[in-house]
Amino acid sequence: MIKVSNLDKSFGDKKILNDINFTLKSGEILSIVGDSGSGKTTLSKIILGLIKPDRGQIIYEGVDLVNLGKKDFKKYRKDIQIISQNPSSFFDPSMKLGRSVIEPLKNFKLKLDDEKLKDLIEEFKLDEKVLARYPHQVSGGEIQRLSIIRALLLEPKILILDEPTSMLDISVQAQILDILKRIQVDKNMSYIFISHDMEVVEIFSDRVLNLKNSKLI
Amino acid sequence: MKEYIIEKVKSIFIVLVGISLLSFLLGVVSPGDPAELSLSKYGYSPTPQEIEARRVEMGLDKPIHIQYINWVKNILKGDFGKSFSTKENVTDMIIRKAPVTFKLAMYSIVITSVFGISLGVIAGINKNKPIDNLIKLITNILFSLPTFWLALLFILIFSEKLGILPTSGDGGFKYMIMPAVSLSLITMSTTAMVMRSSMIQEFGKQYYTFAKAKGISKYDLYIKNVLPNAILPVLTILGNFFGSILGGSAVVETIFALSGIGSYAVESVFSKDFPYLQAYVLLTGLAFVLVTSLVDILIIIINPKIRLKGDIYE
Amino acid sequence: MGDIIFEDFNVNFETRKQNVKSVRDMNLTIKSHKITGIVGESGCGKSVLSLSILGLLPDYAKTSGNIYYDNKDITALANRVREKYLGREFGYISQNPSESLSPIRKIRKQFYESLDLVEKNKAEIEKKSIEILKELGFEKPLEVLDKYPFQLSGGQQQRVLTGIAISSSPRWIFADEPTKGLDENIKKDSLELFKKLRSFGIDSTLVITHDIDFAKNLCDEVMVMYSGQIVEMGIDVLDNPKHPYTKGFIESMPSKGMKIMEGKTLSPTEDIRGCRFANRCGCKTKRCDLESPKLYNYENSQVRCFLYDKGE
Amino acid sequence: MNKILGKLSIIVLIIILLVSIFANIISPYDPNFQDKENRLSGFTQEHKLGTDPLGRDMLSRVIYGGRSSILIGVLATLVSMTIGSGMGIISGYFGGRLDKFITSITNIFQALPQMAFTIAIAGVLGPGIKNLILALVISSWAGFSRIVRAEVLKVKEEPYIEAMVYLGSSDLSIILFHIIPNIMPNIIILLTTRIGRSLLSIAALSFLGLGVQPPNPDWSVMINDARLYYRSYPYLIVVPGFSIFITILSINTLGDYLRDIFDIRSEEII
Repeated sequence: MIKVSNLDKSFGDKKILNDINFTLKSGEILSIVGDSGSGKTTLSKIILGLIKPDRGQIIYEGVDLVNLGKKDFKKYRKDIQIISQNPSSFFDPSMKLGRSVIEPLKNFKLKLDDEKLKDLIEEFKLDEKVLARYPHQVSGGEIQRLSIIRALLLEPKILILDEPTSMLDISVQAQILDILKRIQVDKNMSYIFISHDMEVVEIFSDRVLNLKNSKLI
Repeated sequence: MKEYIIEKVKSIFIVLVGISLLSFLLGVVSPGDPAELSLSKYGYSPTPQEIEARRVEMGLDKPIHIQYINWVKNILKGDFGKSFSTKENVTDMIIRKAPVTFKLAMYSIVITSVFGISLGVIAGINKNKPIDNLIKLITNILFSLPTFWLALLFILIFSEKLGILPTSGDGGFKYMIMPAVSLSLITMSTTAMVMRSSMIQEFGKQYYTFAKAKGISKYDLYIKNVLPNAILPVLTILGNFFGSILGGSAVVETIFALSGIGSYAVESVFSKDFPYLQAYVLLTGLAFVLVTSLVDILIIIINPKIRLKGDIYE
Repeated sequence: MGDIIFEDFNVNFETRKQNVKSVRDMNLTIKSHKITGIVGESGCGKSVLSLSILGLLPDYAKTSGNIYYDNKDITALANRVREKYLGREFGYISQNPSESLSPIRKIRKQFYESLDLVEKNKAEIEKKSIEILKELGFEKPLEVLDKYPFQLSGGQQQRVLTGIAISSSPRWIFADEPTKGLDENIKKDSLELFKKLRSFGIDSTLVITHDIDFAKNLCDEVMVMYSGQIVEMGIDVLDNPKHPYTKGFIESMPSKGMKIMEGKTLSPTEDIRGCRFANRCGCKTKRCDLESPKLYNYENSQVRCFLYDKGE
Repeated sequence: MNKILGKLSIIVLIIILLVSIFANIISPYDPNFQDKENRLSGFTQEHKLGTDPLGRDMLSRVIYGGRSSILIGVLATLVSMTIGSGMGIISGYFGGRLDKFITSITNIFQALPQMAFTIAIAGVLGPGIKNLILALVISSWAGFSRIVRAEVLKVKEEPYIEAMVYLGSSDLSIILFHIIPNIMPNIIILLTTRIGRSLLSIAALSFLGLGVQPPNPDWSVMINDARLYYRSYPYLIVVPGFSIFITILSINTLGDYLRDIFDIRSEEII
């Protein structure tokens, strides 16, 4: 699916990522583990094209995403989405959740399929009422479900899961990971699962890469 | 730290160049011919030849950027030119008048900080209690009073009715009470409001709960733990208020007939004494920049996070 | 003596729009000379419960009922009197160590301030604080005292907080979510730290946590809290859970296979007649919707579930 | 408490506005009509609030007295806000060199004490409503820019703005749909407070003879006109001064009320 090679990134004197190489295969869940400060979030931002690496390549569908300009990148943007650890801060507090969830569709000139949204809401065991609420009015589990729905509406091929449950309660964590797993099987998606919790990683993923001292081992 | 200082010095330099440009431009857009204005006296109109000669003498025949450079060069030598109306050196006038304004500003900033901070602290500690509501009411009222009106009312009450304070002129401490108080009430009440809300903001933080749970005295809790944190935003604002006070002094000096740089600035507008007006704008700006920069330094000294960046316990 | 006894205790947070009932009809004894853990997920009311013992709830919290300590109803005391319990009787270790110290004061001042309650001699204070810090594993205590909080790591900050809390020798220590946000390896240190408290002469501790492993390894007695109520308490609750919620909660841990417990907690604004867990419960009967269960004795636990009602 | 005061202030402001708009209908006299027989009359049946040194009816002049200042104050603040917010948003959102440039310019305009700067500009430009507005705008736009920039920076740091990038939003739509709605409460409060403050500046300038010009019936001009007489006839300054005070007090109270509604700390915006 995606091949990352020789990735380096420093901020100031601090080397955050040092020669990162890995390949994500189609339909697999690849875990990347590491302590806080090992550059996990930086890595996901680079794959998303939010920051440029100092060196290295990210090959997706035969194209090196690193060297793409803003306009060219847009074509691939929708294919790679992310679910983050603090979902409530990933929704505009002044906007109702229902609007936030469908807003990205128009950015990619996609039509809203009401049936599909309804199905997703049902599948995620959400109450339709949450769409009429604001981010601070719903629980962490609910908003994380919505952020997954928001990403899925774009039909991405790759999901980066950046500690998607580390701010959630254990019972909610189990619920969310279960949903993610089901979707991955149903749609044959590829996940990059970033986590610090080895126990979760062992249950959830097919393959594990350890990011230590800014290197993969 | 070093980078921070270099950045800071750079931005101060840009600001200084900027305000000198603005002051210079004031002279450029001012109505009337400077050469003519500088020659005319009461009952005397200069001849065209005289004006032309003066124009060359003042360098007004040169391109505008050269004029600016010359103007700045003169200022750096301490020469702001000659007053159009009194024909005196502007520098001498400023030196004579500045101490009055300086004294007024100092009194006002002291009143602003002492009363503003204390009232704010008292109100914040007693949030939503009667004393807080009273302080809120008073500050809200003071905050909306036009300075010049208040000054006139003071004169009516304390000079006319009670006869305890002198109305005008420059004498000792007594002469400064009414001007300084009327000049500082708005800034004082704003300081109190900001101090209050800054205290309350700190009460919501975890360190406050922890400090309170330690069982320490109210004094230790509020004054030693909360106040130093809560006062940081207030310091910045006090720096800004120095500017408000410096500018507002023009009004107060006019009413109380204090011969400071502000009251003459108002006069200079009417007498078209633009060299003075330019000097006034530039120098008050300079003083303001100086004070706000000092406040920035003070905040760095108080806040160890910037000062000790990188010094971590292993 | 020294037990903390709740009697019909409630905490409400009333805002313009709603009334959040955080702690509901609490009747509970937290015994002294023990490490007690209150375990629960976010929003269950566990932190509010500990803050209400300390009297540190925010202004807009309304409480009813009583809390007895040493046979005195501490909720009836004047604020001035109640505040005297802080530091001297009740020590508190707050969550988020990185935000729990004043950011612009040196550790020294924040440490001494607390010791000052029990010791007036300056030299003695310094000696004692160095002793405590050494005991807590700092090799250079003097250097630590001269640091600002942001110059320490999360684990170090937590040790400093603990040192401050125990320095005035309170009878009780209350710790709020001590492992929240800490890296795995620091969590282990944290466990050691709390086990050590006894060696400082503090044997009554209440730990509020969502971390089941931490509670299991540390506590003599565990209380599980759900939606404002204690649903189960006893000495082997986490090894041998009885309440359907406790079971589901434990089974959703990754190490236990992450089994899913469906549904979500009832909103704290919602009042119902029956059991507050009934909407998610697999063992639900008719009775669960009609009647609110009490805590029933079963083996060596007390369980708030009709399954364990032997009709006593 | 704040709620009652807030609503009261709205009512007072509406009354002040209505009185100013319909001044020609309400006022008993032409504000510039000089009743030469009745100078400094004190409160009488014909002149409820007395007359001024030229025999003009005080009540009529007070009724007219808010017109020019309020109009100038509101206009000047709106213009400053538009310029300042625009600059602030561009500078805060795009960052980089543009930000450095705009910030430098704002710093320069903020480095001059506002009143001193306004006096100088008003003095150099000469009297007139347009010039007065211009002077106020030049000396106050930078304040808006600085605060709006800071607010934009705060919002921009929020993860949901970054999220909009990989969710495909353009800069323009991020600014329009996510930045502006989130800083709007602050801008509204800022606008309210600043209208109050520019009314104070206008009043001071008019009093100094640099703002609204006589014989225009204006509260501050009335106070200035009375400077030789007010010691013997305090009512000459009390009534117009009180009108300024009530207007500004209502605006500030409204600002407080809005702050409460939007739940915003006061030191963020002054």
